[in-house]
Parts: sequence; structure tokens; C-alpha cells
Amino acid sequence: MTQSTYTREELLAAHEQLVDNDCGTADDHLYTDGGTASPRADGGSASDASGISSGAKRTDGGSREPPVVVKVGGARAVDPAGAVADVAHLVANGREVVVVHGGSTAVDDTLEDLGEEPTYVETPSGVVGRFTDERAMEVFSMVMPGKLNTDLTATLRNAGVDAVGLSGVDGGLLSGKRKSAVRVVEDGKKKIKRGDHSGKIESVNAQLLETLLGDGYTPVVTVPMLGEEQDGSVTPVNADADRAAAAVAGALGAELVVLTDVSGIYKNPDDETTLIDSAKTPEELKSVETAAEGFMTKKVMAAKEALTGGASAVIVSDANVNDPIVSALTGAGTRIE
Amino acid sequence: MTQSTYTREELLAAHEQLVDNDCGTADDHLYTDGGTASPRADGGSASDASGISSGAKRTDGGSREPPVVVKVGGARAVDPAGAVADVAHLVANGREVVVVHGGSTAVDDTLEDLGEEPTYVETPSGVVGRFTDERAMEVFSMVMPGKLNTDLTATLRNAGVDAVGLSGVDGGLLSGKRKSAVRVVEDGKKKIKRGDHSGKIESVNAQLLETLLGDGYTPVVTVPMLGEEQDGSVTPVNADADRAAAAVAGALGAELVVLTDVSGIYKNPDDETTLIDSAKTPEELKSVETAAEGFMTKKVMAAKEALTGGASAVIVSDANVNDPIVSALTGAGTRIE
Amino acid sequence: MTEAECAECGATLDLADDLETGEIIDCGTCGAELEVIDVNPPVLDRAPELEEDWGE
Amino acid sequence: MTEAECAECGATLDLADDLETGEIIDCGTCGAELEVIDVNPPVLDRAPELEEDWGE
Ligand SMILES: [Zn+2]
Ligand SMILES: [Zn+2]
Repeated sequence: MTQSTYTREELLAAHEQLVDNDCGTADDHLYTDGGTASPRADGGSASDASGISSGAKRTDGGSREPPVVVKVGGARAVDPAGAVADVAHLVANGREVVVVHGGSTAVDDTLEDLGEEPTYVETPSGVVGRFTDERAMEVFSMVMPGKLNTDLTATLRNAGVDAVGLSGVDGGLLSGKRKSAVRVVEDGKKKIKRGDHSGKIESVNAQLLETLLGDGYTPVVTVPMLGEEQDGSVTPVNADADRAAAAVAGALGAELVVLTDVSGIYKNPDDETTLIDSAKTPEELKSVETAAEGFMTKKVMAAKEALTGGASAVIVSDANVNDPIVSALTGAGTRIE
Repeated sequence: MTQSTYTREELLAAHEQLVDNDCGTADDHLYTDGGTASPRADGGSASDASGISSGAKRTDGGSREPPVVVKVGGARAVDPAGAVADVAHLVANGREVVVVHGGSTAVDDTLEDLGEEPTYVETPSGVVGRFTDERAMEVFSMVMPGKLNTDLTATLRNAGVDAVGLSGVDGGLLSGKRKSAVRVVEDGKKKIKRGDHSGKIESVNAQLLETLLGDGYTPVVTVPMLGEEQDGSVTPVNADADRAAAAVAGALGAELVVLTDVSGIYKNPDDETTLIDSAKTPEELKSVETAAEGFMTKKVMAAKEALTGGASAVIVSDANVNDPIVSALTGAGTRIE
Repeated sequence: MTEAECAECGATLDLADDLETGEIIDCGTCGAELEVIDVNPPVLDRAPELEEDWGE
Repeated sequence: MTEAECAECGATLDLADDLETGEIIDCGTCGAELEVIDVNPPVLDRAPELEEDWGE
């Protein structure tokens, strides 16, 4: 198909075809032995209009393949439709999937609707990031676990995926210290800015994800994370969604697919022919780090964190193709191991 | 204690005392044989700053008591602090708890912050309800599963409760048909208003709640629900939170405690001395229905739905006392069975 | 004054000038409840039976 | 021009007139990084070492 959006009928038809006669193509190794989820033994539970029986237990004794963690962006440029269909495809064929999503652009849009301005700062190493003051944190909670997570969970359910939306706060899924002070560069001067509602993910509640995956659910995860204050209390705080995806992939030993609006990491970002296919050695990783510019810098840092944390591989690939996840898992984009 | 807010130290101190030397008072029957959650056998999982080890499994072979479903309001008049401490109390003593919350007032506040007006309509039977157009539904998703659910989940976690926030969309937790047309009375005329994003809960994914409860989590549930369209697709839609609590209590066979800003249901709403203690027979229930006015009408309808659906009892009681849930379970307010 | 047919029994109904889309009117002949689908030209249909469900 | 003491070595630092709260200045004597806690009167403290963590 060359289209980039699908009707629900098309999605379910493709789903049916893939489950019934996945015809021995190059992507067979992506799936388990095909154990399709069977209805739960305890009967009587919700089955919504998409025909999903919730809580199906696996009968194939577990997946041979590690789970896939898919990071989808919230930015306007990235259309989730292809990724949604691919998640349905993978799940229908027995692969465990966790979706992680961002959405900082939508947070900015909502701040502006409220007549407020987002605050961005530059770190000493030149990275531009959001400074999340108290009001921005409120709006953040409205947009990320609120509107975006609810809508994406419903969209996935429409594609036949038994999706469950969670933020890092739920069950302490993503936790770590709150970092309320941040070093910034402003008007050429080094400064400390205090009152930031952000943090660094140090811990993942993998058991919660594994319980849900084992019951046939597909977790749809987003920030905020649960930030620990110095007095021991906890509060929802902002964290980078690419790093959240990396933390989840590390904790689950998963393959991490980071979908973005370029085809991968380029040796020369202005020259599309210089796409880096893969990086398997420390030297190759170093050249990837050097090559990455702008927003890609953060993604490469997240990729390193994922691998250090236990992810089996990280693939940075194009979101705007028909089968973006399967393509990424079978060679498209930049694969880092 | 006569205060109505607690510091975190006070909460944890009260919690400690209650777990260690719950001294054989009248509320002993509320708890299980005291099987406190033990650390998970599989080790290694997130333990956040509140000291909560996630995913603890029960060692007492299950609760003798049915779960408690607690409905807390979102309206300004209702202060959740007493309820939060009580949830921590119940959970620490082995009772399974599901919290359900509303928040329509906060939705209105946010619509006004955005420069928009909420739409309310009157049904032919005189009930005033929200008409949820597309924009109101967006804001609803921002506020209910977004800001309010995230904040309440974090507040409960600070009190030592292993809370997991969910909306009706997650795992199809609350599902049913979308009702996009509603009969209203406007300027004395009967009309049909189309384009409502609300629905009626027909199904509860009890298995998801039971899995989480069994792993030691306390689900914190809110609307939207997952609404089924005529073409089979699903979309998040508004539903009354009291009715959502009723549906959950019915599905779990739980005791439902509905906390509100009055002491219970009054025979004569203008006379505080006419509080109805209990209603156990059809006749007594009928007189409760007749007595209820205004917002209490909807709560009584929800109570009936809960009992019909399988809840063991419904107690409507005051949110603004120190131990509102335990008080309700031990005789305060109006008990309907 | 405009006219339209009852969707149920075919009788002719006189419609008020201030008729609004969405209004429910009762057929004087057969008693059916009709919904005003459109006002110009006027289109009537059976008014759906609807349970009372309200949101939060 | 205002003055303040280095929190690390006690040396006297001359502070610029346009000094802002939160600024980080380096002590010319011992090289320590100092944070401007307050400007009037000026208060300096050791600037915390902070990892780069950013939000979404
Ligand atoms: Zn007629
Ligand atoms: Zn010095």
C-alpha cells in the first residue's frame, strides 16, 4: 500500500491476512511460533466493540523474541497511523510490544491556547530543553498522560490492540530523583535556574509491564515520571520521552525502535545519501555520536542509555513509511548494538 | 485528630500505628486476617521514595472481605486528604481498595481558562447534565485522566499506597455504547441534541482490576469510558463518575462508599436531623429515592445500579471528616443494601 | 407557515415559523414524536427513543 | 560596585552592577564556581554540580 492513513476496515483486513497467512517472508524471524492469544479461562470479561477479549493468556509458553519498545513522537511531523498498524501486526503475530510516546509540541500548543508561553533554556553543552515550571507541569499532566495517551490508547484499540495507557507515575513505573535546579546559559552568562519540575529516570517497574504483557495487553507509556524530592515525597515531573523509552527497553531487554521524521542518523545531516546503516563497535558508535546534530543528539544519548541499560538493539528509523516498525526491525534506518 | 489536612509525616505515623497495633476496635471486621503484602519473589523492581515495593503478592490466600470501591468527588467542596489517609489505612491492613474519582468542576475551570464555555442541558426528567461536544471532550481528556488522575495517584503514593491510575479507555476498563443523541428541554421545547460525546457503561474489565489488586496495587479509576460507535469503532466518551464507581463496585461485588459534601441522604434535605441511616427493603429504598433532590438524585440512581450490578452495599457519606471511609463502613451516612 | 408530512402516518403538519433543527414535535393525528431533521426545506423523521445517560 | 566573599576561600570578589540571582561566577582566586543566591545584599554559595537532565 502506498497510502499513509488507513480506514479501520483496511487495518482489520490487513490484520486478518497477516495472522492467517503470513507468507514466509523475510520478517518471519520477528515473530514467535505464532501462538495467538487464547481467551481467558475465567471467562466473562469485557470485550469491547473492536472484538478484543481482554486479558488473554499466552499458550505458547512465552516469546522467543525479546519485546519491542516503540518510541513514537508527538511532534506534528510524525503521523502515527503506520506505526499503529504495525503494532497491531506485531501483536497479532505474538510479539510483545510496549509503545512509548512523547508530545512536547502539543504541550506548547496547549500553553499557547491558555495564553501562556513555554520556557526553553540552553544547557552549557548546547542542548535546548524545556524548563518545566509549576504551571507548565500542570499543563504537561493535562496533555501527555491526559489527551495524548488517551487518544493513542483508543486509536490502538481501534486497530485491534488491547492497549492500556500508563504514565511513569502509575505503579511508580518510571521513577528517579527530581532535578529542580538546572544549569543554563542565558545572554552568554552561566546561571542556575531553580524550580524545574523534571527528573532523571533511575528505576523502571518492569514487573508491572511484564504482568500486563503476560495478560495480553500492550502498555502505552508516557511521561511524567515519579520524581523523588529531597524530603522523600514524590511528585510527577517531566522527563525526556526518548530516555523514558530507553529506560523501558533496558529494563525489558527489548529491541528499541525510535521512530522519527528522518530516515535515520546521517554521517552528514545535509546529505541524504550518507545514512549510517549500523553501528556495532565502540568506534562506530563514536562516529554516530559525532555525526548527530540538533534533536538527534538527544536520541543518540538515549540510544546509549538503552544499550547500557540492557536493550538488545536500538534502531532509529523513519516514522512516515507504511510499515515503519517492521521496516526498522528488518534493516531500515540506523541500527545500533 | 481534628485537623483536615495532614503532613506526610503525620500520615505515615498514623499508618505505622494502624498497621502495628490496630487495637481491637469496632472496625476490626473491616480487614482481612491481616496478611500484609510481602515483597515479590522475583526481586528487583522499582521502589520509589515512599518506600513502596511494587507488585507485592498476597500471602493470606485472599481477602475475606469484599473490596471497597471509594468514589471521591472532584468538586471544590470535597477535600481528599481524609480519604487518602483512610485508603492508606485500609490497604495497609489488607483490604483491597479501588478509588474512583470525578472532577467535572475542574473541567469547567479549564474550559474557562481556555476562553470557552461549558454546555449544560436539562433532560426531560429534569436532570441537569453536561453536553460534551468535541472540544469539551478534548478538555475532558486533559483534565480527568490527565491532571486529576495523575495528581491523585501521586498523592496516594505519597501516603504509602501503590496506586496505578487508569481511565475507562485503558484495557477497555469501562465500555459501552456511545450515546451521541440526547433528549433535552430548551426554552420549554423538547429537542434532540446530537454530537454528544458521552455513553453508558455496559461492561467492566474486572479481570484487569483483579490482576492489579492481586499484585498489591490500588487502582485509581476515572472516566472517560470507551464508547462504541455504530460502525464498531471506539472512542473515549464522557460518563458519570458516580455511575462508573457503581459499575466497578457491581463488577467486583464490592462495598461502594460514595463520599460527598453532605453527611448522607436526608428525608428532608433542609433539615439535618432527618438523615436516613439505612435502607434495606424495597420500600425503604423507594423513600430514599423520593427524598433525594438535586445532585443526590443521580447518586441514588447510581447506588441502585451498583446494587443491581452486584455490589454488596452502598454507603453515601461525608467526605469532610477525618476517617471518612472507615466511618462510612462502620455506620456513618446512609447505607443502602 | 410551512408544512411537512408525518414520517409515521403521512398526515400533514403545520410547522411554526420559529421551528428549530432538533426540535421534537408531536403529530396531532397519530401521536408520534417527530424530530426536525432540517428546517429549510422542513424534513421530519421519527424521534429516537433515548435513555437518560449523562456525563461527568 | 558591590563586593562579596567567596564561599570557598574567603577572597573578596567585585560584583558587577547587573548581577542577577542565579548567576554563576568564578572566583578569581581559587577558581570555585559560585552561585548568586541573592543580590541585595549579595550572597554567594558554592554552585551545585548538576548533571544534564532535560524534560520533554
Ligand atoms: Zn402521524
Ligand atoms: Zn575563592
